[in-house]
Amino acid sequence: GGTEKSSTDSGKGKDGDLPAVGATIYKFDDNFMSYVRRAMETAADGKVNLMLNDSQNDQAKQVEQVDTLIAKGAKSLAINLVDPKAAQTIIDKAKVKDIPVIFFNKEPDASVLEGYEKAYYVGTTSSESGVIQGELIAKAWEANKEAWDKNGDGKLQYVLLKGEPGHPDAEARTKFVVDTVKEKGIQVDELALDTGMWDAMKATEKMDAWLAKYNENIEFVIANNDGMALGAIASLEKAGYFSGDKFMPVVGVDAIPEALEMIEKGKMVGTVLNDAKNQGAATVQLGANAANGKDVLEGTEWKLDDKKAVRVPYVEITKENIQVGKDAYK
Amino acid sequence: MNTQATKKSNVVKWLFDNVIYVFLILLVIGIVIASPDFLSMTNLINILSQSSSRIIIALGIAGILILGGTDLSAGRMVGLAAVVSASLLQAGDYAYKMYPNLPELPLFIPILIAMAVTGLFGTLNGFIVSKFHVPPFIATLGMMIGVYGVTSIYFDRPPYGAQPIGGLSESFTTFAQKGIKLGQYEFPYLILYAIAFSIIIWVVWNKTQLGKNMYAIGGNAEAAKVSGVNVAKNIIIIYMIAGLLYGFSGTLEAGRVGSATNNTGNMYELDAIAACVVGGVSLSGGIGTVPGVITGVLIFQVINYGLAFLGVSPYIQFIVKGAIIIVAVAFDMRKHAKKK
Amino acid sequence: MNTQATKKSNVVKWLFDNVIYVFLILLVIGIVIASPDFLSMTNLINILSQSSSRIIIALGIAGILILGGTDLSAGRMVGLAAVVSASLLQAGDYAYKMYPNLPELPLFIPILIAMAVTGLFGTLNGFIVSKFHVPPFIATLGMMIGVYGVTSIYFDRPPYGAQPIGGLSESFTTFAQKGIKLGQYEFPYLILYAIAFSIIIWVVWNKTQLGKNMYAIGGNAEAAKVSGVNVAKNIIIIYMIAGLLYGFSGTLEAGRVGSATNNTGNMYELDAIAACVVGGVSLSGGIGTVPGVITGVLIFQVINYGLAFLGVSPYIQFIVKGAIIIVAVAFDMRKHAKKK
Amino acid sequence: MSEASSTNLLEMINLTKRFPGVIALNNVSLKVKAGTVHALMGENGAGKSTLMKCLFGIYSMDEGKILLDGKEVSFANSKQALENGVSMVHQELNQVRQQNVMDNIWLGRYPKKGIFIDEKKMYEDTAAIFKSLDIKIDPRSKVGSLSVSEMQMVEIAKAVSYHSKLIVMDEPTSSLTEKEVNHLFTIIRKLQSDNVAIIYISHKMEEILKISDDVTIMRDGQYIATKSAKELTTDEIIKLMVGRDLSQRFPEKINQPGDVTLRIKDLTAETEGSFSNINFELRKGEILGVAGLVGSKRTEVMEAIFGIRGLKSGSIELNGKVVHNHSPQHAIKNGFALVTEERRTTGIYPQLSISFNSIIANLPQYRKGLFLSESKVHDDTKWVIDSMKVKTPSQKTPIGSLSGGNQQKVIIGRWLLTKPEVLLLDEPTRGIDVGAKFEIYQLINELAAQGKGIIMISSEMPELLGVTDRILVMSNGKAAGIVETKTTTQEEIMRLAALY
Ligand SMILES: Nc1ncnc2c1ncn2[C@@H]1O[C@H](COP(=O)(O)OP(=O)(O)OP(=O)(O)O)[C@@H](O)[C@H]1O
Ligand SMILES: Nc1ncnc2c1ncn2[C@@H]1O[C@H](COP(=O)(O)OP(=O)(O)OP(=O)(O)O)[C@@H](O)[C@H]1O
Ligand SMILES: [Mg+2]
Ligand SMILES: [Mg+2]
Repeated sequence: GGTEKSSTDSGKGKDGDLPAVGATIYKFDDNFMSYVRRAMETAADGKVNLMLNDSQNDQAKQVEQVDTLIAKGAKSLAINLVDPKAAQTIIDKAKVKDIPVIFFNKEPDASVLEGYEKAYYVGTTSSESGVIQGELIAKAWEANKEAWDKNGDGKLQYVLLKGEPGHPDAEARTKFVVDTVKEKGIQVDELALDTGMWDAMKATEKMDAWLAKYNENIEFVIANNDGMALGAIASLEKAGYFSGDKFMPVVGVDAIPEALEMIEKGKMVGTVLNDAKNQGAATVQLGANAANGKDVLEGTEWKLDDKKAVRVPYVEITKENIQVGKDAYK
Repeated sequence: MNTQATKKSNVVKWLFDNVIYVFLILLVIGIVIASPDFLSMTNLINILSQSSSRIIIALGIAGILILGGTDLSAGRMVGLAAVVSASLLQAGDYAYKMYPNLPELPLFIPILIAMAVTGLFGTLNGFIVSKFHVPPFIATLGMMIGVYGVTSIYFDRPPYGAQPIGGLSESFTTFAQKGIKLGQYEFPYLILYAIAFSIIIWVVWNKTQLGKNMYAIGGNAEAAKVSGVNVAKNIIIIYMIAGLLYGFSGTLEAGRVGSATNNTGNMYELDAIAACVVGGVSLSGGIGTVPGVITGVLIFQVINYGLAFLGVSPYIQFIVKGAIIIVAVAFDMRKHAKKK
Repeated sequence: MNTQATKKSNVVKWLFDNVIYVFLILLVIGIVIASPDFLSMTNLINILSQSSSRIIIALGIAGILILGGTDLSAGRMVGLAAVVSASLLQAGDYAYKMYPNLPELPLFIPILIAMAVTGLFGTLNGFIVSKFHVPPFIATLGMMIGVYGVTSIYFDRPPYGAQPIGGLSESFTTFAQKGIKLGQYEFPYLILYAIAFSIIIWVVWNKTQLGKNMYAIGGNAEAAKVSGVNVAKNIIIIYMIAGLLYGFSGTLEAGRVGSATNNTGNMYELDAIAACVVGGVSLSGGIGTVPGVITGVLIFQVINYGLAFLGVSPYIQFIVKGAIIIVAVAFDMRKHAKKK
Repeated sequence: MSEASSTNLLEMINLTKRFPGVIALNNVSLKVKAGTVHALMGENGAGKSTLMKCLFGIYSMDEGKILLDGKEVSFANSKQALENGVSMVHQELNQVRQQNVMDNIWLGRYPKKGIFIDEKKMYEDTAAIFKSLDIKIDPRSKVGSLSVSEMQMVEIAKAVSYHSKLIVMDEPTSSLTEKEVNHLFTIIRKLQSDNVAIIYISHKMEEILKISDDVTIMRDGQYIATKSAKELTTDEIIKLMVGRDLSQRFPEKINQPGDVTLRIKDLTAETEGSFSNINFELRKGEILGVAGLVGSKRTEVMEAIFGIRGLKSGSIELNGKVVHNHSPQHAIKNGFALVTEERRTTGIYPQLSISFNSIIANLPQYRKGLFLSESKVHDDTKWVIDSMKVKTPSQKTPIGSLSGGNQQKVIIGRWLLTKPEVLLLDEPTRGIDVGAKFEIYQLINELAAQGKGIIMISSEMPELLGVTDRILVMSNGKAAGIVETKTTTQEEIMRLAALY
């Protein structure tokens, strides 16, 4: 609960006396970030005055929001970068006023964190979701090779639905998922790679075209997120898959509820869960400590690694451990 | 000799008058040359069904363009309708329902609700444009931003927050994903909806007073006023109809992919407006036909689908698509070319 | 009695003629009432510096609007310039340079290169519009899509692929992020650039033949043509100038943010066009002033900044912003209102 | 024709120009001597404007050649024409309404100081030109705020300011009153004395004989004849233009005014500075003329009656009942019709078909349930084309490609279709050729004979005197008097028009 309250606060009222933590979310309605946000709000309740901003996937906007937050007297900043390379600019602004910065979810270059004593990171490694997705694919492929290697050439022929080109997650996931599968000793053929811009509808339409073109040759569908995976499934269903013995393995990232449902129904092989609750909680805990001038880890169970980062790991979700995914929405 | 010349010039004239249809055919031929297996029933059905909900949106926008207006809020309205209808049409046994206690509703109720909502916003657009004389670009830009806010608030709510609204009931997905089996092919219902709406809109534009008034207002609003056309009323109705069309299209979009988010429909308006213009609708109003609009959408969809089918690299796709749009319209403009 | 009435009606007339300035003041007053600490030098400087690069873009687009055109490609051009300038201005010791062997260049070279590139695309816009008679909406929509493709190809290259371009040289970030110390405040250079460009553009619009021709073409292109104005040439030059302005603004964006991606500048054109219209530029051409454009941008920025400052929930912000845009223009329209 | 061609400033030889579906000019020739006023006459659509546009570089000709000062020229654009000593007053007012008068005058050739525009010179030069031409318009006022006639005077001044050797004037007087026409003639005489040649296009016969030296007549895109004005009479010109005898300019009056149908009481406009306290009556079957100088608010009175403008006070009674025309819709429903004076801005839908343009004010009558009756639409369009003698290839032709006169006929036809009780005509014959004018007069007459009340604003005195039963004279927003047409004189009307 408490969605409306803390985000609409203007630095007065009940929370007015609490230390102010200025936060930006790269995109409010990102399905994962909306959970992180909520975890942040829950963690902030009664402890800090959390000032949340929606950067609308625009780094310039975020930079401006940081100006505003500083002008409003934020004692620490919790920043979910749009563009990881812009961390230096944020730090430059914070440094002038000696304000600590907790980056979360999108990791800045280590050297940048290095350059400001009061900068930290909470989150995963950007590449990790790709790696986990790759491991998931490799495992599933090895287990079902008989059925899934339709042309029997021992190679995995895949199509890949990429997120928005240039988006750090899209780039990292695309690269690392394929690299990982190859590392596991599986030979692959890329039939097609195209951008679905994170969008289910675009994914459906690309999949329509690919099915028309490659038909039986496609052996695996890899999507940078669950939304596009679901879009691909809609197209596959239309083409007669998932009824009778016609099957196509599809994987995504995010573990959104609909994807969990698909996994349970056997229409999706797996997805990758990012731990929103802990990411949000950790971010606020560090931010609150920083705002109060304490050591960032004081009174928490978190540890910093050598890159001044608190790591919250990704989890692979398949039918076997579906409950882990479901619990995330409890 | 002379009659031959005339015949030839008649053919040339016909080609110029119908340049977009010619262009569409050339486009298809080009793709087929690049990849002969493009010529298949499956591809045809895919392109038609992918065009269907876009045609419905484009017909809505086209009416507004013919009025001399524009509508930047179309995409966001599609998103609103998608989210609203999806939220009301989740399967009874789906675990993550937005309204856990809502029974499964008969299909038409959520569709009507979604259409009513966007119809209302459309009416509001028309009202702002005609009564407060706000230029349509601004009125609908404001609406685009505002509607997105409304959709987001509706969408990003407890219990599940900003999650794609999925688990749609089977009746809904059937409605939007299935079709009539004809031999080995399934002819999607989507196409039928698009045909039905095209016919209705064709009749409205060509056979009713509202249609004539629409062309009159777009052709010369001052003259329309003097001719006794209730300009404001007709503008509002056309915007309302557009809203209704977006609403229906939005439910189709949700049903077609099986889920909806607040970003569904984002930027559809640009594609739709561009398709209208490619299809011969004049941005300054007064000119446009239903077959033209349909052709415009098809051209766009053939480009989108064809480039993906050919496996053109995504970045190059953008460049080629941009170029084709410009070239298509440049060709079309030659028919108006007049030095004269 | 009579003179009093005249005086009063003069005041009313003045208010109507300057309604956008009044609106800006009312807006600020409204925010100050909601939160008195809004009234601070820091906030003023923040708003002005945030408006700066937008003003430069808006001035470019405004010229095109006054011509009777439009430019949807502006945002993507800003992105292209940002990517190009950033790639040429990475710090010598940065580990992930796009051109590992490139020495640190003097600031002006990359800026000029970026401006040359966007200036070229701007010229191309003008060329397509004036020579092929493609409606500006379509020409620049195609360009918007195409330029995005070009930017992406440039951006997504070895050695590091589609990584945001960061690690900008200090001279660059100083140029865009620092300012002149005046007492306890730092007055950003950004504001100075905006002022400089505003003055230049004001002079061009008001004191040169190009400016007069621009207004004439927008007001009545036919009249300009029969009066011997080289319409095509003037259109091309105005689009080119716009391209140059986007280019400069794009480098500012890269410098200001400290990095650039192919998504930088996305959709800036809509905000810029809306700001122009709010500032009294007519979408049908022929009307617009530099102070009006600046005020339009400031209104937008005060809304953006003010709502964030007040801590209005982001989704609500969309609704409020949409409403304010519409209301601002609706008020402005009242001055033209004439049930004769 | 008889003079040696060496004295000709301009020779256009065997010009042909085709538009899709139309041959606008078919082998047309025109020779103009320096220092003369050469009238170009012809019915609507005869090709006069097209011929001039070919000369001026707006259209390119398909065949033929043009000699200027004995040298062959072919202007690629207007700029070249202007630079070579040819300027033009266009039939359609081509002005940038958002800019001021001097910006318009110097458009395309601004005086400069370095790279900047020399505003001061611009102002002074404009003022000087206006002074020499005796035009009283502030060079700094916005063109959009001028009256139509002032705009036309600015256009004329602009054409003169090029110091060209040849000035084309395509219906320069279409919006001018007698006084201003005389003013223009003074200007023309002065130009003539500077050896400037003028090509003068007009549908006003009186003007032609008064001002021109030679007259060239065209018909249906063909050259017919060139004669010295001295040898010609109005009737002869008309005969050459229409290709047959037109024995009279005005049809026999056949109408019989009956009871009062429209009673205007104390009408005062909502906007200040407009008309006030207008009173008059219109009888069934009567043609009431409205005379007045430009700016006397005749148009605004009509617009107010038709519900386009707001009223502060006063009432409109139709057949004894007070009607409230809040909008044109109400007015149409109440049996009013208005043919507006500015055809382009408030009359035609240029891109739309003749059929559309014919029926648009009459839609409710075509409704059959939800739909419109195609056949009735077709029949009514046919009626408009036939009865108004509209020259068009088909019902589907966009009205914008017709000549101005034919457009006007369609508009009048449009309003007749609504079967009005009271027909308001604001300059209904502006820019219309004699043949068509006669037909329109006849129509007006017939309508009156059927018992309709007709109000007709006109700035052409002969027309008012030839067609109407009574004439309301307006002066400066007030009704200066109503005179009986049979007994009045031009002088009396002019006196009343200048009363306030
Ligand atoms: N741009 C055009 N496209 C097609 N047809 C045209 C065009 N301009 C003129 N015409 C046609 O050419 C013919 C001559 O027209 P033009 O305007 O020269 O007549 P006009 O003698 O000036 O008549 P008016 O006295 O009514 O002005 C007409 O039939 C007209 O329909
Ligand atoms: N100050 C003005 N600003 C804008 N438009 C004007 C102004 N004065 C007049 N007009 C327009 O010019 C036209 C003629 O105006 P008005 O009624 O005063 O003249 P008129 O006596 O009818 O002259 P005419 O019969 O020649 O048209 C009208 O359509 C009116 O709207
Ligand atoms: Mg003419
Ligand atoms: Mg008038």
